[in-house]
Amino acid sequence: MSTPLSATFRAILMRDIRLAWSQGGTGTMALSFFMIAVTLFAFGVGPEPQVLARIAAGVIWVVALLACLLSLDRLYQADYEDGSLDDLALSPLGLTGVAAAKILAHWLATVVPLILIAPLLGMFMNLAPEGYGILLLSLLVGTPALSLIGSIGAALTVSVRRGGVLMALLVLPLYIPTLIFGVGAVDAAMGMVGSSANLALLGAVTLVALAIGPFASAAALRLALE
Amino acid sequence: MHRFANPAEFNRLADRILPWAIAVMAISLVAGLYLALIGSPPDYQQGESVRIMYIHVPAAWMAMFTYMVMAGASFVAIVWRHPLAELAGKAAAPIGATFTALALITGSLWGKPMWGTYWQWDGRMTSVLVLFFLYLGYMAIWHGFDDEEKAGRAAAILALVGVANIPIIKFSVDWWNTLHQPASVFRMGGPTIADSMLWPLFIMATAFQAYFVVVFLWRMKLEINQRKLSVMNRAEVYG
Amino acid sequence: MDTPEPSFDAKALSAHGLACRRGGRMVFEGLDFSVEPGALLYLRGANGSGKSTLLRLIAGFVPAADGELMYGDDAWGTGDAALSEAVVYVGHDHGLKPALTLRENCQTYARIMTGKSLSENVLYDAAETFALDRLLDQAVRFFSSGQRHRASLMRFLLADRPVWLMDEPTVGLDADNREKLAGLMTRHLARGGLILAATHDPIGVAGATVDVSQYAARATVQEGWL
Amino acid sequence: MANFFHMGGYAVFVWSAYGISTVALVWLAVSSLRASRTTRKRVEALRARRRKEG
Repeated sequence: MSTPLSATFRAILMRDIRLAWSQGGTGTMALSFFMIAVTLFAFGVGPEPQVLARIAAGVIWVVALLACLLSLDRLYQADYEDGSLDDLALSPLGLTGVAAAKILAHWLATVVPLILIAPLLGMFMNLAPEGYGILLLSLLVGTPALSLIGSIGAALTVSVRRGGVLMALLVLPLYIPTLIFGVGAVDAAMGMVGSSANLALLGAVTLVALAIGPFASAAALRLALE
Repeated sequence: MHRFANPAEFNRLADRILPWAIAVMAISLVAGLYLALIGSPPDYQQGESVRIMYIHVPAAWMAMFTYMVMAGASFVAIVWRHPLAELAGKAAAPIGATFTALALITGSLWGKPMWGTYWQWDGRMTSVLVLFFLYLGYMAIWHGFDDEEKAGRAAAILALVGVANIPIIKFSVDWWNTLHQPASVFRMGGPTIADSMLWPLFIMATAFQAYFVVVFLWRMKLEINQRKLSVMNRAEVYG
Repeated sequence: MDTPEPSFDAKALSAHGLACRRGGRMVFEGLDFSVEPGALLYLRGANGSGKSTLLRLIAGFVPAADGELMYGDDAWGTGDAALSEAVVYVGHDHGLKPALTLRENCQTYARIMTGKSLSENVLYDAAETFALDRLLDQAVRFFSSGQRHRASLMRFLLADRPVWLMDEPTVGLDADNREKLAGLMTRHLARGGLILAATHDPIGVAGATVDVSQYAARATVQEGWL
Repeated sequence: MANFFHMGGYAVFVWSAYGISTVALVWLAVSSLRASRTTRKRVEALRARRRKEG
């Protein structure tokens, strides 16, 4: 009976990816927020290239993190409201597998586009040339943790009225290690110091998030089903 | 473990412990304050301002200790579905948050004469700040649900996720701190703490610990009574 | 209408001293019932007596506070996977994604639940049963609430599972569709399936009845808390 | 006594640290104690009423 499990996982994955980019999906919303918010920093800080270059990696990482947080708010709430969460709970995959599929779908559909567009925003922020490669790499290694940990916050607040603000309060402190090691990797690379230590730590944080994320999300979703 | 499942049983136990805890708190507080303010010598480098350490350090210890108590209670609440364990988390959180806030305030008051600024992104202080946010998140989730039992289990999950992340956050903040912060010559509490300073620190820590037990038990009674009230009201509604 | 489907080798679903806490109160306790394969059980009782809660308990969404549910000889799975082989649950919400068409919604549901896509004629027959065949390629967001409710009833035909859990299935159905639903249920029972339906409306299918409000909890709360 | 309060020039910092801590901890303790008492009274009142009606 193992084939249906992977088929079920794929089905949930494809469904969520399509929904993320369908009308009213979070894909476009996160992307546009990412671009607008980064340009806001330029307006706030001023166009002076040296200053922008100095804060480029930090700003891009923080705004990518916030864009990820924003798009996670509806990760389970949409299914909770229209009742499909009940069907998902009855799928052969079980809630932990469902959570894993939805987290992967969120990362692929919403976060990867942010990573792909990050170099463009690096240009806006006058990021140093040697920073682009490491920026992409650090985002690639670090952002899965944002989806995994954010999923727990989304699952915990799925049945909470106006749960978005509460979710941000729960999740943002847990994003700090990913942010520190992510930006640290870029700064290290640009400072001509090896960034492998930061990347390794970033990967470690993501692995821990991988271990906790689906499991804790499923436990929280079981609460919402009651 | 289920012996305490019954609130009346818990109240009896609490009433037996409270007088002792209050006594220990009073004695150690008086002794601690005397030693902290009068009995111990000023620091050769910081002068009298070192006396703030006798509040700052115990408060920081209690901030971390209380979160561990909450995490322990949350574990019991989830594994054994123990209603009192859930309430223990809710009762402890405000105390922990207060200790964390005091650690931050006294830390910045202590830092000002030494570093010239009220806030220095020092590794330890930054970790305490993040711990404060974790407390805010924990206390906030309790008010997110209409059904207290759901709120209790959600808060328990959050506390466990939080405690799993604390060492990672602590490590990343220290790592971040060493990158951006030249090793500050002045370390919180000086390179080595003289014996004469250890005693007030230890006694004040005992006083804070006793204080925690006393206020925790009071808050547990409060939370149990509140749960009883909402249960009775609901019984009225559903008959 | 179509080739006689294979019969389920379903087992009897029986409850002994079942009790359930929800929303901080004991909804019912000491509940006993037994549904043989090929039998239908109506769940009657005043609103709030726990009809829906009992259905959600059987579906594994709500944990039982006491007592046990047996499926044949072994305990009814309260974990994620066990229920996913046996139960189709259709509650108040329709579980459809407005952005997707009816066809996409049905195919997604089938792939999630069974790991396989639906053949065209099975999908068409299911849609035709509730006069939705013309709307297969319409996005569900244009559907009326009646059409959405009928679309949600199609799920019984999309996942071939022995135990049907129905919560107020006939709400908003006209006479013709009620008859169709009754026919559906009769055919399912003939195949040895089980149905538990929480409804006041005599759908015209013979079945035993249990009045859940007779099992209302005396002390709605544990002793210690009063 | 004067130099005790003077705290070697750090009076503002030392006494505000001790002062704020005292106020916060006392307020938390008093509010917790008072609340546990008022809720206990309300529980007993409600219980008495239920027994009368019960």
